[in-house]
Amino acid sequence: MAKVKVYVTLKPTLLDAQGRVVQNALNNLGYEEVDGVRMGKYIEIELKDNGHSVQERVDEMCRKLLANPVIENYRFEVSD
Amino acid sequence: MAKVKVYVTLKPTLLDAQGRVVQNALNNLGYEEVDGVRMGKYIEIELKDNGHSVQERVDEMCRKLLANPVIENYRFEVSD
Amino acid sequence: MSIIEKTAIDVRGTIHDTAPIDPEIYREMGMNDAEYREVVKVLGRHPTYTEVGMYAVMWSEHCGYKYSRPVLRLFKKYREALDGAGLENAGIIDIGGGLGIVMKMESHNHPSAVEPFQGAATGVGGILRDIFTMGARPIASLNSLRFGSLDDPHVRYLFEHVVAGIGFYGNCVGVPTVGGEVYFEDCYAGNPLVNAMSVGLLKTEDVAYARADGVGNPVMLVGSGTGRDGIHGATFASVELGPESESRRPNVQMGDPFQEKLLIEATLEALATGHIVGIQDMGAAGITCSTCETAAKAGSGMEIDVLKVPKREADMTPYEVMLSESQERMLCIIEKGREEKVAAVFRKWSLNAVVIGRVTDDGFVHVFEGENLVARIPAKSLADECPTYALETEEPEYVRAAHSVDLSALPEPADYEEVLLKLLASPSIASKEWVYDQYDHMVQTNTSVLPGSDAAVLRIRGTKKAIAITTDCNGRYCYLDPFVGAQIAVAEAARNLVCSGARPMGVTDCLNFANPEKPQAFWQFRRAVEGMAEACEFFNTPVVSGNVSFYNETPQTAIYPTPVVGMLGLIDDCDRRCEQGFKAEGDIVAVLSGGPLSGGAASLGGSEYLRAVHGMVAGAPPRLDMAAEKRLQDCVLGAIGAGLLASAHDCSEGGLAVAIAESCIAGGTGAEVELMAPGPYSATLFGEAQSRIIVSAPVENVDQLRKLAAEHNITFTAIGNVGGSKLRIGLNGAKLIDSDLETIARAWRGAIPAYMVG
Amino acid sequence: MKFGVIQFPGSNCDSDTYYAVRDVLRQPVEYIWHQDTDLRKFDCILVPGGFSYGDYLRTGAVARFSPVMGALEGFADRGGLVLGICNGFQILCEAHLLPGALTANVGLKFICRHVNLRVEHNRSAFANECREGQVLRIPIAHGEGNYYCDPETLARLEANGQILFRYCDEQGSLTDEANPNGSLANIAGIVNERGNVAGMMPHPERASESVLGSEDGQFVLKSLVSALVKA
Ligand SMILES: Nc1ncnc2c1ncn2[C@@H]1O[C@H](COP(=O)(O)OP(=O)(O)O)[C@@H](O)[C@H]1O
Ligand SMILES: [Mg+2]
Repeated sequence: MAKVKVYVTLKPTLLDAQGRVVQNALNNLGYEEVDGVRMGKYIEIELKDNGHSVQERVDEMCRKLLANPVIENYRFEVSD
Repeated sequence: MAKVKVYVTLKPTLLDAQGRVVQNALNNLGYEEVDGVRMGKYIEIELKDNGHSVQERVDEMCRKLLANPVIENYRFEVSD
Repeated sequence: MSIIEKTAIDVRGTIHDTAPIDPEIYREMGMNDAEYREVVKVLGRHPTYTEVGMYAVMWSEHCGYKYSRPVLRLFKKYREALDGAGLENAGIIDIGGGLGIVMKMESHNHPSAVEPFQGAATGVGGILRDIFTMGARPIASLNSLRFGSLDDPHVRYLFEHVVAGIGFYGNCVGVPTVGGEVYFEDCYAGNPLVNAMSVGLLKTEDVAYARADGVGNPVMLVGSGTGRDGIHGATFASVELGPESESRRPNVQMGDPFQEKLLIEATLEALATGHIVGIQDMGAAGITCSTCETAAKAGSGMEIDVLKVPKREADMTPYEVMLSESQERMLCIIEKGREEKVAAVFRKWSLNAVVIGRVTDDGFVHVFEGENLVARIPAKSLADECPTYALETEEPEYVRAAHSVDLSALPEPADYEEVLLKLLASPSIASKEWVYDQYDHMVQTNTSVLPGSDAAVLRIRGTKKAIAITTDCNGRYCYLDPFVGAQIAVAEAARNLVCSGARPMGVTDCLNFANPEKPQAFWQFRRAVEGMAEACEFFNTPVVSGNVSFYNETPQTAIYPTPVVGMLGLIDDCDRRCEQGFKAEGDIVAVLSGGPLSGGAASLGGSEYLRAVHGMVAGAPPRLDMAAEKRLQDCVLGAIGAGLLASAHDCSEGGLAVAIAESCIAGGTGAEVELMAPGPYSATLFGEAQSRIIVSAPVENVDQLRKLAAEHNITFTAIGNVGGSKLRIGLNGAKLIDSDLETIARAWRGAIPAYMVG
Repeated sequence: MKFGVIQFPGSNCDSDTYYAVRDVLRQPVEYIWHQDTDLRKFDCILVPGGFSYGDYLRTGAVARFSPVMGALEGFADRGGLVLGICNGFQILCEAHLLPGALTANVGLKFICRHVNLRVEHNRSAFANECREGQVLRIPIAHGEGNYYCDPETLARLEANGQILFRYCDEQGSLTDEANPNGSLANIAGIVNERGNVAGMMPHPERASESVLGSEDGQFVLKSLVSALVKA
């Protein structure tokens, strides 16, 4: 059993419209110290052991499905 | 300057329709070891120093805006 | 809460040795002491924990209609159905050629108050299931919404997320959201109304029934897994919202429109195999409701095993399984031996399809957990024999006080143009583009009149016909006089359809009221139903389905009585549909009316003008003369049918001036009109007298129009011409309004977006 | 001449597209189930709009792995005509049959309304029935139609004439106000280098009959027929 946390974020070159809206909303609520917000996805995956290297398999899943390399970056952490 | 990472997840008892679709897709792609997927949000926030306690302020932001306490849990990490 | 059932069970037999249920527990579930005693009497013993839960939810107002049923008998079809074959999920309206329309409206008010996005989304999902469970393909959705003032940030949050939730669900399932209404009034601030309506099309010979016929037939559960969602949702809907709402709230139901889309396609395909004997969707009270109702309707019985139910969560008790309101599930009764064929269809669409039990003939619903019998209840007692109550009514004092206000003594405004702009920018009147642009209103490629006109029109593919649909209710009128207000809701809905060229055919309703246990609220309810029933009979638009939502109040305030009418109309020739926008330069503008052009000062009662300019909710609602209204509608239908009109628009909130402005904006053209009428100018321009329709027509049709009007004993008043880039309105020779089209369009279009930026 | 319309779980413009081909173009057309892999009998394949797999992860992300998509790649390699509409466009981008990606509308809201499109040129199989610079009134209905690609890709699209349609105002000017979703360079539709695979966010099938308020979509749909006739 492994638990993996995957973080998918928009590439910095892309306008993060949602992040901007959230930042505005926070500023308007009085949180003037908020200077930047980026929105991303957080995916928790549970994996059964099946002999494969978790690192390799998850990296593949990210490249193939979980992130779109044209617009997104990803990273992940594995714990047991 | 502080950097905060916020993780927002759906409460565990609630139906996570997105997670289910992603898990099915991964299983169908041959990643049979995938045993559970939960989708959440990942938010990066940059904060200017303004004397407030970062912990308290961010906790407030989460409760007020970033997470919907009716259906979501949140946690966050602060780094400099 | 996890309670171990302590019952002694004979494997196939009965339940005995049950201990009394702690009153705390059943009261918490919303059941009173007398009802508990009734349960004990019916069962001849104390109920198990699972059983008391099943009774509590089925005998709640939400499922059992224990307060409303006696009053709903005023609706003719309802009464006939109750005394006859029973109520089906949604009534069918025959549109000829072997085709029928089913439609229904339902509230999701309390869920939307606590979680607006999912509350509204699951409201849409629920009402769609009511439609396709009858074998009809959903072809349109509408929604009728009420919020507090947009000045309040929490109201903006609710509005934003309700609309987003409706769009999320409706857009994904691929059913166009073609119409609806939104009003903003302070009384809805803490208790918004979210009423979702769905319309389906079927071949009348293909209608499916919610009946568990045929002893031995397998009972199949299809669709999503069962979780702990919404346990006691029906109970939650049957109490007032209050400070404890947060903690009493059941687990929020999460909508999965993708699953629903698959369920629609799979269900319709499975029904087409001819092997489904009966089918019922699962809404409130989930498996409890669908098992006992299908068994009760067929006079059969049913046994099921909760262990066979596919679950999303571990360790669920029978109680939880029976009461779960997990979404996107259906119960099917299958011809014995054909279960594999039917299951294959659902599997093709990647859906669960599991046999969980079978039809029996003993009139009981037996619920097993493996070998253990955990509930044994006469199906009819659960489904049909909810105790009903005749509640007290008392006319509230505010009614008389409001009616006695002298509206002819009000000061006139200094600048009528300013008032017009103010009314156009009043959120209840302003353009709802901000809302319906977020809804896919074109998918299925049948929408022939898009949102923005009096009613949406959808062509019926493969025929020359089209249907028109609208929802209407002015809650303020109903507050001032629920009887007249409800009649106006029916009349206005019919008028909206007629303006589109459609003959009104039938009604579905959603009756939103406050706490019925308060005599004043129940008076409002009773009077509104009386008014609606009478009007529906008069206009020959029977109520074919509907829904009651009580307890719409907070400690601060009760909502206005809001009996929303959803109405269907039929257009024989889709090419003869009509819209509200002026069409051509030079066309004549006229008002067809059942009475005089202006209703005088009295027609300011309950008006938007009175609220927006004088800050008052007072007077009596405008008078409605149903006979005159009917003549007007017949006249306009005749005119549209004969191809005489270029446009037709119902005159409602904001009165003549607003209606003319809307026809200008929709047509992208100005107009110049000159009115002649006695009484205060404000009343002529902004009064909301009923039975008036603004039309435009080519000049050469005027004589014929006049003749037609005379034949119907209807007043025809030519008031001006279409053209130019300004709206000019004169009254008794005084030039009162002279605005650029652009200015009025900006006021009207920009109002809601201005609130919703950022 | 045979058209095919792919059905993914969650497609919801499949029948609209099917009817447009059958009733407006009056051409033979069949549905293609997402599990099918034999596309030999088709000349043109339409990837319709909707919400394949709910679009829950990213629009088009899951659908691109359906068995039919492998076959579609082969079909495109053999030179078959493919048009992706709305979700179909998103799927073709995810499958790398078209460059770039479609991200959330700048306003973050779903938008359903008629927009104006400028036909960039009429040399493609998807616009040969149009005039160059013609303005078409066709509806959009999407939450994620904001076209993005990197600067090199954009330069290549421009240089090769791969941009088919751009959002414009009624006069054909490419203004910001006329750009409903923030798309790069007002891009509403593109074609691959070879010229046989295209995608567009607006829905021509929703503007193919006067009863629906516009017939301009016919220019696009009829172009497919003309291209096949010529081929
Ligand atoms: N919640 C909504 N959803 C979809 N369409 C809506 C909604 N609210 C209003 N509309 C549309 O906006 C137009 C104007 O609504 P309304 O002012 O209530 O019209 P009317 O007074 O003619 O009944 C109608 O076409 C209506 O269907
Ligand atoms: Mg109205």
